[in-house]
Amino acid sequence: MRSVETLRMDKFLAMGGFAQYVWPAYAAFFVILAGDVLATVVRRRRVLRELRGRLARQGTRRPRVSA
Amino acid sequence: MNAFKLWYHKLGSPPYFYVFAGYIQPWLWTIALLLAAVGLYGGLVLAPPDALQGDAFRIIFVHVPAAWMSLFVYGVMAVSAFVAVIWRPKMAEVLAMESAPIGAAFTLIALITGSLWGKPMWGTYWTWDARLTSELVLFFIYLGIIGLYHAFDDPRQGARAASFLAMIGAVNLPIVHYSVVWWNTLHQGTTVHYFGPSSIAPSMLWPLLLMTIAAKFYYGASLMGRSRVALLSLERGKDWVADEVRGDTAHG
Amino acid sequence: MTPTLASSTPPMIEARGLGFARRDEGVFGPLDFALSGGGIGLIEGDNGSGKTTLLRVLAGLLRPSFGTARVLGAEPGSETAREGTATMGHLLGLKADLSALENLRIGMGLYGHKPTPGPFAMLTQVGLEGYADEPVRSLSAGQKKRVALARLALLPARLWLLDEPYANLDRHGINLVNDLLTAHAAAGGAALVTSHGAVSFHQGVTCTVRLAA
Amino acid sequence: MSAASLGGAFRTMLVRDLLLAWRRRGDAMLPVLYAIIVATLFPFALGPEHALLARIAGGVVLVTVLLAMLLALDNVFRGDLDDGALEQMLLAPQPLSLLLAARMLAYWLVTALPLLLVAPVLAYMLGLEPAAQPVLLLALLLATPLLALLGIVLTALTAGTRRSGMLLSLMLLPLAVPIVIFAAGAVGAAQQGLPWVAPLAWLAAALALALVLAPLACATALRIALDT
Repeated sequence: MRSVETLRMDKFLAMGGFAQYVWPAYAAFFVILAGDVLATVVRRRRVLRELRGRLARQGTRRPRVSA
Repeated sequence: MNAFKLWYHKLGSPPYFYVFAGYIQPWLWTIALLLAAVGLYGGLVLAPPDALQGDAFRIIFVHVPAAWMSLFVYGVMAVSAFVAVIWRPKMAEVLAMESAPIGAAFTLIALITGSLWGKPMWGTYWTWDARLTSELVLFFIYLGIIGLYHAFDDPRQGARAASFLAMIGAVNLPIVHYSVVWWNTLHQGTTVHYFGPSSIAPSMLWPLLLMTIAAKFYYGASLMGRSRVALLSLERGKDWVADEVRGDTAHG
Repeated sequence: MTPTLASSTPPMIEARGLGFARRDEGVFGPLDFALSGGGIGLIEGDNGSGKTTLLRVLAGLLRPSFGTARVLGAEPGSETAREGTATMGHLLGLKADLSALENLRIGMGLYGHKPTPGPFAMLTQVGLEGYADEPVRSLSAGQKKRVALARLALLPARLWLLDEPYANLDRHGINLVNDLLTAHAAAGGAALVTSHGAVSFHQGVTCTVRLAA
Repeated sequence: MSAASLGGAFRTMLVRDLLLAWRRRGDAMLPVLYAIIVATLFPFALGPEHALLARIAGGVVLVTVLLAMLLALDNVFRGDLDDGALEQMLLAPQPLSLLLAARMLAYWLVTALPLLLVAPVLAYMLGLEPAAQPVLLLALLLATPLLALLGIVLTALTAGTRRSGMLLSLMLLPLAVPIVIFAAGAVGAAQQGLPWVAPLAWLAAALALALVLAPLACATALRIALDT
């Protein structure tokens, strides 16, 4: 027995027979943008790790200041 | 004018921009996600199937915003690049260079969704249609800018060189489009009518507009996030970065 | 503010608070010095203390990060400054495939200048008699340096910026550099020379700029 | 700065570059050899069918010439950068754009001119109609200097980087697209007996503009890439 809800869902997912084009298009949209966000998050972590290492290395010693 | 100058100088200062970007970023994210949720519901569920294309036309809600954004981001990048080359403020370099990957992402989306839409409409994933071809060239322009930026050891020097390339690209882009359109009419074999719905009904217009605005807010949010990271890396010697890193460690 | 030599003519180089930073890390400066016609300035400092960078800033190849520099009364790198300045760097700028004479002619052509003791005589003067038509490729490092020195002397420049002119030179070569400097200063020119501890350096140094590492 | 000394500096640079090319004339022949090899491979890949080869001949020759020019582009500033001659050019009293204009002219004379000489031969071997031959030559005569001017501006931008061969192709492609379209369009139109003047007129207009702007843009690009 399939409920009306499931049938409607199936119809929605079938996209009038164009599911194999519509859903990959939406997937591409969200996956690529998610990749953009993820790249930023990963880069932020890496930069912060580098900066923390830099800070720990320098300790109390100040970087060369010239002005 | 005075208010603009003040705004320009304040936001032009990296630590101020860092704080400002961090403050508005959650708002941009919230608006983008809300608009996208409503737009998607309207586009995928509420809008009726197109008379000729059936449900395949629903690709429009991701394709058209991405295609518009690919040009919009280029416009923003070109203006920042111009400022970066002429007056050399650090912020303009950062904004231009951090816009490029986002623009490339939108261009790639426009290419993929366009070809996925093309298959049911034209019977082929790729055709040398004027718009798809221009979009492909735009993608190469973005890749060239990103590649040149990373080819330099000094990121600021790379940013200036890539900004100059972005300016050349801004001049070149209309020429490419014009020449590709001309080329398309010359070789009539490949001329295809560009897809679009058979008629623009309000039921599909408002989701499209919402998705477009959502994409703009997404761009803003992503640009703020990227610029913040770039600033931390560029200003590593500065005290405000050290404070920020310590604060970040303390928070978690 | 700056200790200038008492002279009616404006100094050829004037630096006020001049400094350069790469990626927000200081390379040199702030520096205050002035060099007038007839003077020879020596830039001293260890490796990595920014000697070459200072010369590049004065030549207009790099923009100062802070402070100001005037070269021949003009902005470094401006047409006035470039017209009266000749430089010799680590890289001599000689084309290996061309002969010594051809290289000298190119240097003169770029400055649009035809001096009276011509390039041929100048090659003799720097001790390269008979090498005029030899491709620079086949010359030794010291001989290449002499070609570059000959080019320097042929150019109509009042100000010389020389990066390590003594490197690669034997005793005669060092004397040659000193002779050229003396003649240049006597003719009212000025020169700024870098060295990391020159042994047989020129006697008539009028100002010394020390760069700390 | 007198006009005489400007002309003198331009001539000095041009003579210098031609002399250098002459001393290494073997290297200068490499793009020509490359173009011959590429054009020869097409019949082997596509079959010797005359009608097909004749149809694509114009396009093949154009793309081949473009690729051959690209091959030589990477070396335009490499040598002068490595031995410090570029620095001497930057420091010379003459405007940098003038010296770069001489550099561009020399590049076209050394690289493109030999290609222009073999291009008709290659086109003939591929079976291009004799009627389209002059149009192809005219198209190349306009397209190659344009490519040289634009290509050298981009090469200047990559001057401060370590390796740039592939990057340069990527950067040049979007600029080459309109040039190839108009040049090949003119040849194609001539092959079909259609009017071919309009696309060539566009190329000529672009060339006129590039002749003025490219040396200035190149000077700016070089100063950015070398951080001056």
